[in-house]
Amino acid sequence: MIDPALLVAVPLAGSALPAVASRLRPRTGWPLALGVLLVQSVLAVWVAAAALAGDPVRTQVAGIPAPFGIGLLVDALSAPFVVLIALAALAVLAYTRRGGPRSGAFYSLYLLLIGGLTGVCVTTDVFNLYVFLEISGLASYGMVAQADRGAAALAALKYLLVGTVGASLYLFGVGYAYVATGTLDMAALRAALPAASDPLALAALGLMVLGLSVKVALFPLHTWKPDAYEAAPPGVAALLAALASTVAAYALGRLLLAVFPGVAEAVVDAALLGLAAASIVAGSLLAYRSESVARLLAYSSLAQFGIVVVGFVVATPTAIAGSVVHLIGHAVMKAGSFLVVGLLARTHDVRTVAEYAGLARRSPYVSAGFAVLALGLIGIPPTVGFAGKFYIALGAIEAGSWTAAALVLASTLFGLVYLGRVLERMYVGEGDTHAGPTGAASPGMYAAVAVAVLATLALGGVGPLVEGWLAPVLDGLDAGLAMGVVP
Amino acid sequence: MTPLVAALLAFVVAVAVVTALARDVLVATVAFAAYSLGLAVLWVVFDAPDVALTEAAVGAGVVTALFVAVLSRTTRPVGGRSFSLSVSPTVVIVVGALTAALVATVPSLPAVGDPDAPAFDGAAAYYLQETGAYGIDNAVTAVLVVFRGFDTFGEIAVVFTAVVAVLVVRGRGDA
Amino acid sequence: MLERLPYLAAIALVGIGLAVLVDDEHLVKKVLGLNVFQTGIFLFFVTAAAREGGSAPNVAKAGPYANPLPQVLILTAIVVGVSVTAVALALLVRIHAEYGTLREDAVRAAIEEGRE
Amino acid sequence: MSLLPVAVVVAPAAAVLAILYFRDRPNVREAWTFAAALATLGATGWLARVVLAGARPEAVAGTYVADVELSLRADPMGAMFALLAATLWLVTSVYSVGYMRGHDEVSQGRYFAAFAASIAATMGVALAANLLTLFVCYELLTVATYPLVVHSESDEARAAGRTYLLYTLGGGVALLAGLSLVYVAAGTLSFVPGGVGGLAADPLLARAAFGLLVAGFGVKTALVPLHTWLPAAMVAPTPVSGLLHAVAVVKSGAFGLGRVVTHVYGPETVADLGLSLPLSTLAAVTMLYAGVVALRQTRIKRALAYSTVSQLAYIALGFGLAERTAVFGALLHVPAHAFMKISLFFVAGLLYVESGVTDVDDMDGLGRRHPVAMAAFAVTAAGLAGFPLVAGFVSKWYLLVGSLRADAIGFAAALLAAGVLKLLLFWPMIRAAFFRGDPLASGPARDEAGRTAADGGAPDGESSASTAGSSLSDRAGARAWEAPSRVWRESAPALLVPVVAVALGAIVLGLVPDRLPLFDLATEAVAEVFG
Repeated sequence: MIDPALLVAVPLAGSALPAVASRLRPRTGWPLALGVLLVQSVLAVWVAAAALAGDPVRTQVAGIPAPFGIGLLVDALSAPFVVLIALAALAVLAYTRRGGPRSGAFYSLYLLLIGGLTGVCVTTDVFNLYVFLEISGLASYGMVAQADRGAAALAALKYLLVGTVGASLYLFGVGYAYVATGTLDMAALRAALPAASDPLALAALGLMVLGLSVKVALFPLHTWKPDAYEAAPPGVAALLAALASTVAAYALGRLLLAVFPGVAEAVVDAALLGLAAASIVAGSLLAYRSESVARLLAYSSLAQFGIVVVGFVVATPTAIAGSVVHLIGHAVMKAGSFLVVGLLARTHDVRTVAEYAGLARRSPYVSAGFAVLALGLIGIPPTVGFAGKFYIALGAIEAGSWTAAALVLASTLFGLVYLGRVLERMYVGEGDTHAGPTGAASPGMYAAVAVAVLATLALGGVGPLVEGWLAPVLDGLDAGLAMGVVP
Repeated sequence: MTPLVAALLAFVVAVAVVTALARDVLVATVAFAAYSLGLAVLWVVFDAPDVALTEAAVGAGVVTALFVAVLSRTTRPVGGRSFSLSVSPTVVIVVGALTAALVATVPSLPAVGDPDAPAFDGAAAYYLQETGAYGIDNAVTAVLVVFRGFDTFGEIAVVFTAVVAVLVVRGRGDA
Repeated sequence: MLERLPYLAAIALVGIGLAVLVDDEHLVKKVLGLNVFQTGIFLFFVTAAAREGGSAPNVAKAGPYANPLPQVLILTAIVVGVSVTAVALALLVRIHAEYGTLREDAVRAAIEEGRE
Repeated sequence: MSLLPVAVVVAPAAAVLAILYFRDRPNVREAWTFAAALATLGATGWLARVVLAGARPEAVAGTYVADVELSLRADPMGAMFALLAATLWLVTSVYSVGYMRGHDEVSQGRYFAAFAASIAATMGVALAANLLTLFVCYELLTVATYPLVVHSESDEARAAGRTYLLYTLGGGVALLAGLSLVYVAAGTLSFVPGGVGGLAADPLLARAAFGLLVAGFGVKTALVPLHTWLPAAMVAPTPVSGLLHAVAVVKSGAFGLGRVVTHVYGPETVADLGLSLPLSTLAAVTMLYAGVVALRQTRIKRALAYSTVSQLAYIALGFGLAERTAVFGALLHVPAHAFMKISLFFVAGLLYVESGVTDVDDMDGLGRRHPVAMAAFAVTAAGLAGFPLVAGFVSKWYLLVGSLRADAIGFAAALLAAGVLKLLLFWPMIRAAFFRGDPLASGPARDEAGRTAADGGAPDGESSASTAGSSLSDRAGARAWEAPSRVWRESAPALLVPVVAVALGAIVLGLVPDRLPLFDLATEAVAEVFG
């Protein structure tokens, strides 16, 4: 069996290649990154398949026994994300070959981001998670700044300041958890925390959740997001939209489920539900008021991650499966949408909702793809966007959380209001319907969009599969064990 | 709680306040350097010589040098009062709320230096006990390279990421 | 409360740093604030590592020792913090080169102007 | 596993792609529409035969969400609805070609593609084997019909489209909430004749779920106060109003309501939980309210729209009474109202295309200009009012008997009163058409082909720009298929033939209802549900 450490080591070590090689020979960055990512994808699929088919794949780095050493784990909860990271990276890479940026250093950052995000997904050590959070954070700050526009540097700096505050708050929470228990291992924390004096556990939970909420960009901790996504090169925006907040939300979910269940449940649930509700409502409102399509999509993420958080708060097996499905689905749909935005900016020089008017006639296929992605984001069946929401709503009803269920269901209408605006403009808006294209796009760019559109449709029925995978892991959870970790 | 610690803490907080209020960023940077040195001394007092060394070299040294280098390439505000005392009420409320919540947890924290604190059990005890087996005397080094070597691998990656990111930001990544 | 003074100081530093980071219009000051904020958290960790009558965790000497684990974590965190600061400062240099100012309001105004 | 139900859904769905691909070649494009319509009708007819023979063909696409499968299953009730939709699609396709070309509409490729997609979704609604599959198709129906509503791309159409989406997707949300509650309460979403059972265990939850489901389906059924989208949506081209807003969309809502009563809760549970009275009352109120409001409309299409709201309430009332005869009447009223209302809409569209008439006030003397069409109008209007020998009489008779059998005298009185309101609505139109005015002196000015000059008399936002924009010489030169309208003074055959066909259908339904498969399927359906 493959050591999950390879999943982290391959992209991190491989990241040296593009930066170094492109100094020796120009334009070697992309193929080298492709090679590393192909290896990574094979490893990811292999490990994930093994983890989903049988027992979770785990390892203790350097053979130091748990809970003293750092453990890595690929189980049913992390496996989908490991695969998502690898495959999304490949798809967006296809896009960036022409869509740019193309410097060797950029591809080094690209691989570092992938390595960092994978690390966040597989580690079972809360401090180790911080380190990977910072690797992926630094890489994304650099990638946002890669755009030529001056606004990109300011957006990147804002992203850096807010992102670092988030990561540091998380670190502060780790400090509290450690002081309260003397351990950093998730399973050991789970075992020790109920015994810990309450305010410390609550502070640890509160700070870690707050920190990760900044990374997820829940309202009102979202301010970095629209600027960063709007200023970043389209490929970067797509990659970050697919992965950055998704992985942070995964980490949030893992902590809530595997480390902190039982810690001041009522207060925490109410607070998180409030945060989620604020995100859903405010995100939708901000999206509705955005003129730039990229910003609109960035704000829409607030609402979508609010829904995911609802699933983790409800925390029935159905709701958790829903959150996982919605995270994966949202990653695919949002990344695809950003790729379309980049594509259209390139081929038709359009960026705002007003400029999108009449695009369906000028660019019918890309518009149709965008329509599918948008309908998915709204939550129309049979797309994956519907499946995730439905599972979360169903879980909320099972658990009797009527507010949560109403929120998730109502979010469909919010989505309709802000995304319907764009679709209406594209399809029946009065616009310049005859202007020709202003630039060309590569087959790779179209292919990446097509992959996202097809995945949006194909993943619609993935729910039962995810539910089945998660069942054994969640059974352990009910039995009071830390997720996937043998006591 | 020795008077030395109390004095150091008072110094550190005071310098941090100066850093916060100074309108001239060069003054703020110098105050920050003093702040880092104060922390380094504090680390020594808290029996963390390795952290102290790093803080002195990296925190007070490298970071201050970086700030000065940046300031020398950019402008800094001149004129007006030396200290700015106006803070927006929102900031006061938000930061105040966070601080108050954190202060509320302080009584629950184990007393400083309490040998019965949970932190001294578990992993720490294991590390101290096993360090000898690896032929390393300094437990900090042992944890760094052996027990939590994966963190250190990540740390190297962080530094590399920062180097590449700086290259990209400075526009020198295009090769 | 008094025997927990270092914790209070750590929280004070976190608060001061965060306030500067959020409130100050000067971007350099924001980065300084970020550093103060982070070091406040470091102080929390190192305080937690201290032990009454302890010494530095060198097993060649007699115990009891300070807790080595938080110290290691902070060693890592300091390096991370410096890395972040370096990237932030590089961004500052680029922003200054582009807009000739490091005041956030002025930069925003310049960006708005460029858009119109 | 049978491919037959799949074929019924896939045939129109496949046409969507072909139509889009050939969007710029009208004849090839329309050939695909007709081929698909014929194929769908053939498959549906076969399916109806198979179902009448006692089989229940089933197709499962796999588990979709939770433990619910995405599956199709043809039972009598579904087959009846599918057969109705398939029949009327074929007729409407002929009419659409005449209307869209005659009116020189824009984006015809999109129009026909969306039309086919709507039919595919409707077939899915009809043949869905469980509430979730029905929901999926119901939502897709909303998406597919949106382009038809906003077809003219005018501001008014866009506003109507927004209203339409908000109402119908809002209804979808209620529906989803309701079906989630049902799933949690009953552990299944499958349709079982006579109800799934076990729902009465938690009466409060069951009532809440029923309320949500009624609200969800009630939007498309246009139950007051969820009806306002329907008159607004009359901005769509007339064939759309005809097929979709008198048949596919609104009937999907009514059909869903029927499914909930007969196949999810079951008539007994509905009665036990005390849900019958509120639903029936809501239906009766809708029936009378819309009947009154219809009288005050000046536009023909809007009057017809309110009449639709009222007529749909008949169906809702029948299901709401949850009594054997009433449910049978409601089922029969689905095709009856469909045939009658679609012919009325077709005539309205014909009057607009041929004579530029959109307002009730302009109908004077039209009976002389369009004798055949107006005769069809008069006959089917009479049917809607409940006159014997036309489709509406039979279904209303059963509804009346059913409400009496359910000891609901009040609802029986409401049914009769609603019939009187219909009479008040249509009689002035018929009188104006046949007994008043001079066709050449009244109404908007016409060119020699009987078309309006640009006069701003466009019906509910239907773009008059296309009429006004193209000059006469353009038309004469480029549109050879317009010629027949001069040879045959009445109207273009592509418009008139469908009118006559559906009107005859309405009459056949009224004369010999029991000779038609629709009747047998309804009988079977009731037998299945009530045992």
